[in-house]
Amino acid sequence: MDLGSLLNALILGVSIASIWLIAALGLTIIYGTAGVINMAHGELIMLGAYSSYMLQFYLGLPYLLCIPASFFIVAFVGLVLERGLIRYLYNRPLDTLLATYGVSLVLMQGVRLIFGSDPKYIAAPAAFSSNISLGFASISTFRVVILGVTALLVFGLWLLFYKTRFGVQVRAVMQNKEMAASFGINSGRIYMLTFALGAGLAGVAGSLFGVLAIVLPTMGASYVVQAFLMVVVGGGSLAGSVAASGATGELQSVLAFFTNDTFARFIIFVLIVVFLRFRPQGLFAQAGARR
Amino acid sequence: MAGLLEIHNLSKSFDATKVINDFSLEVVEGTLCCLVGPNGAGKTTTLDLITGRIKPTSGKIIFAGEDITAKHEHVIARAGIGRKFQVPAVLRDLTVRQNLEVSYSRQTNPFWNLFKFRNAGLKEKLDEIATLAGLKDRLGERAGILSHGETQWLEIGMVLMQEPRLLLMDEPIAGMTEGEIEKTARIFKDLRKTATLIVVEHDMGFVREIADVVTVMHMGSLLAQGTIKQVESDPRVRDVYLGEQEAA
Amino acid sequence: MQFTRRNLLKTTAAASVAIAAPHLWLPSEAHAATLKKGEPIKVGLLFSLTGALAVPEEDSTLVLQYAFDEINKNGGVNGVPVEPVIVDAKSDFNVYSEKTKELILREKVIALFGCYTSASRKAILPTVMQRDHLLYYPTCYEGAECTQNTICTGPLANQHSQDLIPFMVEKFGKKVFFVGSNYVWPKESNKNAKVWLEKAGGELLGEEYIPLGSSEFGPVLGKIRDAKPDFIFSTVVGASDIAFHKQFKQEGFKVDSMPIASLTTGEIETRAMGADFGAGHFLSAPYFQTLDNPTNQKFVEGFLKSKYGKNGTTHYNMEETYLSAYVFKAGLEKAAAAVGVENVTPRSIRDNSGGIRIEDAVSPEGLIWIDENNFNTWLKPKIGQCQADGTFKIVKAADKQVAPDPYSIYPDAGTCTKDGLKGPDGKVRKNVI
Amino acid sequence: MGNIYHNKTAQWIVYAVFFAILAVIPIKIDDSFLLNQLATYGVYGMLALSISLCWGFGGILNLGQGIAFGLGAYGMAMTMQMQSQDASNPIPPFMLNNSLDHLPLLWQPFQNTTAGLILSVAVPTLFCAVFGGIMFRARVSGPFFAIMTLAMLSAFYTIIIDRQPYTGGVNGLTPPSAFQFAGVEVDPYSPTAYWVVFCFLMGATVVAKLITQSSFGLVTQAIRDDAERVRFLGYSVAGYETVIYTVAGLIAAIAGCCWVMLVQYVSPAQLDVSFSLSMVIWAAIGGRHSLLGSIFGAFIIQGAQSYLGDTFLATWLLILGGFFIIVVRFLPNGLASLLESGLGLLAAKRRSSSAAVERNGDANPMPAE
Repeated sequence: MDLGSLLNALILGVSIASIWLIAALGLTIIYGTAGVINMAHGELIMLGAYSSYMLQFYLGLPYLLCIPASFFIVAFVGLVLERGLIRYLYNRPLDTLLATYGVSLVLMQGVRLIFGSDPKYIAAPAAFSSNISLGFASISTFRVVILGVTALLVFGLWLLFYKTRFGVQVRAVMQNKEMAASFGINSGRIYMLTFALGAGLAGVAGSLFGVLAIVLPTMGASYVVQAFLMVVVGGGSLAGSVAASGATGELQSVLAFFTNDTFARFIIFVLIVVFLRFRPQGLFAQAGARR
Repeated sequence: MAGLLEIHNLSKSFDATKVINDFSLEVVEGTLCCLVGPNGAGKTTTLDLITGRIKPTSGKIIFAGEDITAKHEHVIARAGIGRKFQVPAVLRDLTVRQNLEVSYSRQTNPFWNLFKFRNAGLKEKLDEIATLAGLKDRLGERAGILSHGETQWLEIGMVLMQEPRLLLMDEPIAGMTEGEIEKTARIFKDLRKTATLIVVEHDMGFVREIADVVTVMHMGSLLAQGTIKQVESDPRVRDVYLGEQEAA
Repeated sequence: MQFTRRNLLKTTAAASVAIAAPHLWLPSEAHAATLKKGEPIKVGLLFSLTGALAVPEEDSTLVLQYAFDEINKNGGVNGVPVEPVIVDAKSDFNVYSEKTKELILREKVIALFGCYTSASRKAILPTVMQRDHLLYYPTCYEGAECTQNTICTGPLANQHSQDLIPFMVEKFGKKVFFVGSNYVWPKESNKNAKVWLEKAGGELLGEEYIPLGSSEFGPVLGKIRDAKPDFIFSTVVGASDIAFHKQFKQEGFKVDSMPIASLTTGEIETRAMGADFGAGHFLSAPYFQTLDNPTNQKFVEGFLKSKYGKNGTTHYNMEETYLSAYVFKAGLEKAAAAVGVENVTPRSIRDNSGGIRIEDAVSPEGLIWIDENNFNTWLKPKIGQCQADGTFKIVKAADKQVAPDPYSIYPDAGTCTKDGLKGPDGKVRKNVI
Repeated sequence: MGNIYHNKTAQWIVYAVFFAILAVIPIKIDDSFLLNQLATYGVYGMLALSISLCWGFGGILNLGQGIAFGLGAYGMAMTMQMQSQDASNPIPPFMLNNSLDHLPLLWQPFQNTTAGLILSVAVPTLFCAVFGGIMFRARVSGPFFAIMTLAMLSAFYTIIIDRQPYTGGVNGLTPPSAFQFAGVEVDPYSPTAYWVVFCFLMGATVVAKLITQSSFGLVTQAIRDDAERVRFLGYSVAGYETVIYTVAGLIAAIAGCCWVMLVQYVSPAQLDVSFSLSMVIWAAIGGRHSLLGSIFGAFIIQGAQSYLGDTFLATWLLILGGFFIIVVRFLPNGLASLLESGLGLLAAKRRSSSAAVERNGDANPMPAE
């Protein structure tokens, strides 16, 4: 084992972290703000991939435009979902888990009915199919793109939540819904918008994963549990999810370097359980209203 | 006479803020001690510390000769301390009867309770307390639908079902009618024969009527202690209360 | 309360009386599916039409329906049409098990066609064996199994890499890296590959397994980059395989200097990953859509034009599945001739299937036959290289059929015979799975 | 007074009728497939029951019930696998393929059927007691505990796949012959197998019902309502939570053993997240506050899956998903709450029509049942 390889593993860890993070971002927003356990998050990611595919295949949109377009399409789906179902369940967090599991089945089968069960293909610019070599280390361009998009989104969310009026309102609703209402903040609207935003973020993740891996009706299922673990370990806050994904991504990469991928996962799951045992509120807990 | 409850030099800080500062108190068995003080004086925090809900930064709490500092809530409760919360906390999804039944916690071991279907002495006690709390006709109702006053009574009933040696009552008469307040005062006086009480209350009229000893807290420390007359004539107490009124 | 207890007691009493009744202790009747005059021959199609496994298995159902339509159009089996009973196993192994029972016990089918993964096969085999039924397993698998109730028309691990490894070593170099999905088939296939690698004088630089369904190949590709092999031998399956090929290119690996030799990356996969990710890599399979012979042309054209051909391609797994229908037809006809139509049972079909040949005129991949001992298939593995359009160019074909040997790497375990696994001590054990 | 739904005597009568019907089936019906299928549903019923006990009554949402079920199932499969090995052939075939030449220590106790059965039940139960004990003492609760069970489940799932030489990996274990007990082979299609499952289901249900009616059950329902408050009544919340979680685990472990007896097969799929989720869904659909309702939930969902799944092939998951959404949205307490409110309406009508015939009996209202 030489230092260069370990360094490579560390760099790769950052990339893996960004993948875990971008899958978890939308969920962080939704769970952090409204406490909704959205089991359909994976299917929203899947919808993002399919909308990119659709836009590219039927409208010939270039891939780079498909990414933001997927955001809006899936955000709209999220909006409909929130208005039609989720808003009736805000005071029953565990029930949101079950209802959204139902939603995930519907979305998965719906997409299968429309597009069939064979995998689809999203074409990315040829420039993305290469790697960047820095002499000692090497990383694929597309991973850098994902990293860049993730960083951009995190920064944007930070601006949105900490530097805008909307962000103040969101945090007010998170801390105390009744109090916020007395200041004229419409919590229903805030929830609706954050849910749509979270869904849109899943859409972005989907259009990226579609290129990195595969576009299938079932593709979402593999992301939802790990995204959830990130959110809970992080404590439902943006910073928490960043930190949790960072730590997990590095661990995954380094452990896989020393052992193998499967065992690395096992260790991560166990570490998550141990961690939550000592810090059930997560890394950076939201200062939400707790009894 | 030794104190049933002795608090020695209790302090509690949240981050940098000292909420309770070197607070000591002794409550004699069979007395009713009223804990008064302006908002934020640390009254409820003191109750939290006594009942183990939060752990003190330093200091000691002795109950019936036993050190209960930083013990778990249920251990302290089992030792004989019952508590009524400021915001009435009843089990809203259970019926009034079930609320009272579950409070009759003579047997707390989960394994024993697995094999326990009838509770000796429960029925008499339940009848007595339900009558006392005026909830005799409401036993079958879900506690969540009770009015605020009824909920207060239910929680008082729950504390009584526990048969504690020391009762901590956090603002027991909030939301009660004149008649009910009188009734409460009567009950508390009765209780003093068998138990010891600490009552946190703002209503000075009520305090005047029931208190054996009044303890005044300010900024997390003991400000004054004595009979109601002594306390009311204490200039420091007046300052604190007047100061608060001016600020408000 | 008292009343209730009495009720309970009564129920329990009823239960114990029922248990005590002697006839209930008998094992239920042995299964005896037979053919009835004037009724179509029922066969069960046990594949996943929904869920993660639907990608390959839906095609299997379609191609079998096509095959049976073709058989029925040409007079059926022994003059009787075949009626496929189609169920959906929902990619859920519990459902595989339940549906198997339903097909055998309720539908009383004469044979089952099903499964794509070893895990689902293992899930249903106890039931199939216990009912002494017959499963056509129409795809490649690892071997190391000797049951009296399966017929397999795909390549075994020993057939799969026999040509591929020496070919790659000769063409690209001695150093190889093994990558596989983390389950039994890749591990067993790699053991076989190691045998051929040793014979070819190659060198194994590393062996990595990634979780099934995972799409994160960063760490594995990092290790490959460090190891610098001449080629990669891949047994990654399903969605992971597509992610693997994509990330291989995205990470800057060049297909010319380090191609992937795969046992799984066929026409479906190359189309799903986009041909530019697949082009240049190699696949070992008994069948490719581009095979140039009249039977295959007829099969490809006929299938794609039929109502089952909506997916627009044929690939090795579909062809192996297609063949299983004809193996069944021949076996049933032979059994009927041997024991009489009325007495045909799943077991008698199986016992009469040894040595069945599917000739060039029927088999798109060319002549195959069923081994008389282990009931796997003699076939010619071929090596194809993926082209820019996603089809494969055959670069090498075995000159003669290769024998299937389920225990090739476990000679100590014994040899698989018609009646069971014959151990070194001469004892024959039935149903070794 | 009140709704007959909450009447304890009436509840026991319904339970008795339910099990009486189940008991009649094998006597009246001679269909080995149906018996086997119903027995499998019985296993699912036990799982739904365990979730109802743990979640509906204890307030502990457990998304990892597959751990207890799976460990029990693996134990049973190991026992059955070892039953089919003999002196000439001492180790399971899959181990040979994984280059093991002797029986691993982990497997050795399973050579003895009794020891194997005891371990199959004891190991998962012990796991629940230890895991639950540690977590509940740390006051992990609500969604956090749910997520941790999910993580733990994924950990088990992964390690079983990774340790292929000991576990058979993804392929799992497939004992080639039926379970033998005291010299009798339990044919999975026989009424015997049905009776075994029936007895365990009935036993588990009666025990669970008694638990919910005991003082213990009252305390757990209070904990579900407001754990914090219950502490101040002198109850060790962690103790109660651990016990009910462990009892639920025990039921699931027994279910796992029964399941392997019926299907002769176990694989990591039994520890898959989606399987554990479906257990929760059975209970949620049937009504998690009702033990019998949860069992019904399992029967209904699985029955529909078996009998309608192929009819509505392409749209089945749409229907199923839509059904979940509707039930959760409009019937948060499941189908059982339909019955509850229906009977409640009836009671109200009767009360208003025939004035007040006050009964003082032991009709004890139990909103939780």
